[in-house]
Amino acid sequence: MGCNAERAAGVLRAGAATVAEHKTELTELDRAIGDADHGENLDRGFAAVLAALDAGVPETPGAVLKVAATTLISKVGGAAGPLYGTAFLRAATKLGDASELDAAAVAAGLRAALDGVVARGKAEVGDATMVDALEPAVEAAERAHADGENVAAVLTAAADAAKEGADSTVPLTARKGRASYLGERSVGHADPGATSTALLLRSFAEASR
Amino acid sequence: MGCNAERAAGVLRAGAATVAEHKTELTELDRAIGDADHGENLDRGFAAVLAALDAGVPETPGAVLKVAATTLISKVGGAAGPLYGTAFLRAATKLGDASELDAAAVAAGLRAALDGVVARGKAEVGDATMVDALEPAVEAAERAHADGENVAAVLTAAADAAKEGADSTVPLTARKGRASYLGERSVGHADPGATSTALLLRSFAEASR
Amino acid sequence: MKKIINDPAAVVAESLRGLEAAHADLVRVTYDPNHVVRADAPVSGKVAVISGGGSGHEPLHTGFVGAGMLDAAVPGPVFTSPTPDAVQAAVAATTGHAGALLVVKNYTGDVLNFETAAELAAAEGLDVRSVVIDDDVAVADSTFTAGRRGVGGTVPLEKIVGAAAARGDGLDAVEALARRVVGQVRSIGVALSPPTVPHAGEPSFDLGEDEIEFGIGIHGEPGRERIAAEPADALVERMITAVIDDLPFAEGDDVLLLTNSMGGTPPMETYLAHGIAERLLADRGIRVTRRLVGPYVTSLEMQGISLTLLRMDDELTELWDAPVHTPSLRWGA
Amino acid sequence: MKKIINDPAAVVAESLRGLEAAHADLVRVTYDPNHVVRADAPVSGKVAVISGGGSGHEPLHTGFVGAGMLDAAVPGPVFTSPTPDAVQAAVAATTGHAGALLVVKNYTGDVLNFETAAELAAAEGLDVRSVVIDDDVAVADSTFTAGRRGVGGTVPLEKIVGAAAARGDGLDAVEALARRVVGQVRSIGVALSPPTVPHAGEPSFDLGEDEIEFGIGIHGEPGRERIAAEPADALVERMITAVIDDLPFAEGDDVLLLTNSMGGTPPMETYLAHGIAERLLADRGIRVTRRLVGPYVTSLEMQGISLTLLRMDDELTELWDAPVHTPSLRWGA
Ligand SMILES: Nc1ncnc2c1ncn2[C@@H]1O[C@H](COP(=O)(O)OP(=O)(O)O)[C@@H](O)[C@H]1O
Ligand SMILES: Nc1ncnc2c1ncn2[C@@H]1O[C@H](COP(=O)(O)OP(=O)(O)O)[C@@H](O)[C@H]1O
Ligand SMILES: [Mg+2]
Ligand SMILES: [Mg+2]
Ligand SMILES: [Mg+2]
Ligand SMILES: [Mg+2]
Repeated sequence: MGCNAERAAGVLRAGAATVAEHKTELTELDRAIGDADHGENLDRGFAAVLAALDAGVPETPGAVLKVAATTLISKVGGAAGPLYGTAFLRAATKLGDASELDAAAVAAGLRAALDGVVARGKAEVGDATMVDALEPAVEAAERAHADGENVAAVLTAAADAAKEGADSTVPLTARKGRASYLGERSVGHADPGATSTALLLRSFAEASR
Repeated sequence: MGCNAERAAGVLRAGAATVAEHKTELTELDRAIGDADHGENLDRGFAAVLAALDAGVPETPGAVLKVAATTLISKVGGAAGPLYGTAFLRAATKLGDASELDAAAVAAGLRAALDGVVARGKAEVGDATMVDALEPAVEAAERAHADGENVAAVLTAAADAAKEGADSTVPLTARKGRASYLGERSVGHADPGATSTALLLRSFAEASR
Repeated sequence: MKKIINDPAAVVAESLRGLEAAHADLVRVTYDPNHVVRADAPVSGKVAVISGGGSGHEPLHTGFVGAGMLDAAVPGPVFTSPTPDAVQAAVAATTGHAGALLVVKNYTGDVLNFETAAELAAAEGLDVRSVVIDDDVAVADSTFTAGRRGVGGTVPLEKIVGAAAARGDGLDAVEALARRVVGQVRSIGVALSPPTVPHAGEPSFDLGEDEIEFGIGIHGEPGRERIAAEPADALVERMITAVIDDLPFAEGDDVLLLTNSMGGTPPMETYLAHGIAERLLADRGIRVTRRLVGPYVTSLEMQGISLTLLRMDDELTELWDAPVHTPSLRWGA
Repeated sequence: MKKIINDPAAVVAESLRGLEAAHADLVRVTYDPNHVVRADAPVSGKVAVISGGGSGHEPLHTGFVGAGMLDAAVPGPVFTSPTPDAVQAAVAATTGHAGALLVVKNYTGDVLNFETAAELAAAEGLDVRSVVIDDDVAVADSTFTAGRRGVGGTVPLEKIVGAAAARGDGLDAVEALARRVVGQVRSIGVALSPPTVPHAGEPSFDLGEDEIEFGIGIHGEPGRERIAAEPADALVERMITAVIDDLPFAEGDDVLLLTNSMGGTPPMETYLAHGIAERLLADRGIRVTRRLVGPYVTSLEMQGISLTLLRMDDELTELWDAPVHTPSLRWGA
């Protein structure tokens, strides 16, 4: 079963709902090792994405992601805005103007998103950033696709790996973003961006079933 | 038994010791209905009086009180500084250059002090100020003197009445000084200046025994 | 209590050392008794404008010493009036045959100590007058209180009177102008948190997480009432109404609006409150022609703001606009 | 949390309304996306100097818009970088063929968002450069962190670069000057109490009654270490040593000293700290030739101070002294 523009919009709406629901939790994580705004920032952005999609869903999944990208870039701010914006923008570009996405496209889109985040933020796995969730997610998605899984299963594999990746940031010393100012004091806390990445992928997976 | 300059200085030293001992308590009273500095103000002043007396005790009790007066005026500040300063100054003037004080002089000195405070501060009994302690103290001193009591007994009578007068400020609404800004909220608190007046008179009485 | 201080007893003098180091071009500081005079004092032939009061309200008054404003400021201990000898020293350092005006905030301690100093100066043949400012509408002016307190209105008073003295007005004129300003300036303050006096070490009052002290004084003295915390729109409306109704200010009036931080309230909130006050005044047809926003009369680290309105006319506007060059107020120079 | 605000989500825009009302002669405010430009923008033929960042640090940057300093400021949400579209709007309102310099504090969010805006502006044929300031010595600059943060040094940087642009320097020269200033300015901050972000509603960190956060960032990010509360003499010595040792500053240097209140620390303590810093610098043979004392880079109501040293020379001194007329910094005008 493929994924058309309406489904893509539905997936983003689910992402927005998840962000709204976990807003306080994300901000709390950011309070511990950052500046207590990650949930607020993302929610401001995804609420705007919702509004943009309510105003009209574009023709293709790629175009839907592009709307999300430009909206996030202009509304989220902070570190996460340009990073998530770049992720969606690169994925949108990768998807081109296909009217339906298959599992291969989803895996390739995720890979493009990861490449964009790394190009901008220069973080590696182990720096305790969203990359720690996104990179294993991409790898899991690619494996699932190689195993012949469908879109929902690919996204579920990504979400599972992202969750594990986010959890793996807890014992790490942050080396990028605000949390890096804490040095060893960042140990013992999950990275907010990695956590939001895992939550978003989980909601995408569920909405794509 | 009269009171010479040395004894007068001893009486003031006892006052300084009392103020130092009750500094925190007086500041606490002032915190409740004023600006939390009465103990601090008085202690700064009386410490300076001590230093002045240590540098040399003048010849007469009146001159001793005059040193106290000018020191208090220049060191205490706030409302209490000019008021206590005036009180000691008027008492000093009243005592003139007598080398010994008797009970009559003490009673007259106290009356002059009260008149000075009232002239400056325009407070009446019932306004919840130091006048509520000083005025009954003066009256009690005059009665004791009329009854033929000696200096120590006159001062003891004054101290007893001052203590009662200070306590009587508790249920009053302050009408002068900072505490008056509180309106009815000043009810239920002893006036700091009345309390310090009572404490000083008690220490004078004890030191004059 | 956490403060950036050494010994609580030395806090005023040590803070003056910093003022002196930072503004040696503008002020000269003398210690014990503490007083701050303009670097070029005495200015010959000019009426000296002198103010003072307890410390802890900076920049009032020490930050306003300089050309076009105060000739001297006399900082007392924290929240405690300076003593007459300190005022006298400031008079001596600044006052010649043109005389001096003492600007005194209406607190029993300040009034008594400055009064004593004025008497002493008169005894030395100097023409020294006092004007008492009592602009705080929180306190009903009745025989049942020590009278209204002097608060935020002190800033425009000192600026305007300072400008008049700078342009060469004589003592009679300067004194009359001061009384005129006092007659048409009104203020109100609120506190969200208490100040802590260094030597006391404890907050001056307790305020619940949902309470605001409405009508606070600048020493943390309580005001009209304790109200429940409310949005800025409602709070500023309550404040501005109290001020307007008091004088009263009326439609068609031109006013100077001072939105003052009490110390702990940061610029973001102070400007936010200012914006609301401007809107409310416009709604009432009162024209804000001059304004000042920031921490000008503080109460240590107390969080809160005050609003001051001064009815303006051409003369006051000209004097307000005149050049001023002090550590904390500067324009035209 | 007690603040003088209405809706936490509206706090930045509502505060800007107050700024606009108070300083209509100096600045023009546009909302959504929020940006503040000087009233006479665009100034033809002049390099535009633009800065911005999260709100809550006022007067930085909005209070520094005006003649001789910034052409535009772009205030993001509280403690959150503005988005590229807002920066772009400020560029569009101020920038002509002379180009623009973006002054960016080194935070991942600011760098990424301003970088994106600069790319967009370049795509429209404008010559827009960025300089990143990272003066905070609290954070070791290594591959293990996002690098030093931009803090108090931003104020002299913006003043000096603004003066260079005002006297007609071209973009190459302005950019080179900016990099030179960045190379010789260093800062350190301490916090005695945390700030509370309005929409978060809770203090950004917990600090015991006897603890000081040494090396605090301006968003309440932690610094080098948590130390026991200590007297001002010891604390300021610890701070000044950290700053001096870093560049390092040396005997014989001329410096500008900025003693900055983080918002909740009142003038009394800020001046007190300033006095100590001046004394310690004199002891080390470092000559303070220019100074600024007060709340210039705040962190909401956080109590604390920061110290900034900039090594001065004749050119920087001349540019520092050049006239400036903004809401929060004004001289020679
Ligand atoms: N250089 C980077 N590369 C990848 N992710 C980053 C980088 N810097 C920060 N992040 C992510 O951004 C998150 C913080 O986002 P947010 O709180 O919205 O922004 P800010 O830190 O500007 O307030 C971090 O938890 C981290 O996952
Ligand atoms: N007008 C007055 N007449 C008599 N006593 C007064 C008057 N005003 C204030 N006082 C006394 O002064 C005391 C306060 O002294 P203090 O705290 O040292 O000064 P301040 O109020 O200036 O801080 C009050 O408790 C009261 O007894
Ligand atoms: Mg954050
Ligand atoms: Mg008192
Ligand atoms: Mg007092
Ligand atoms: Mg942020």
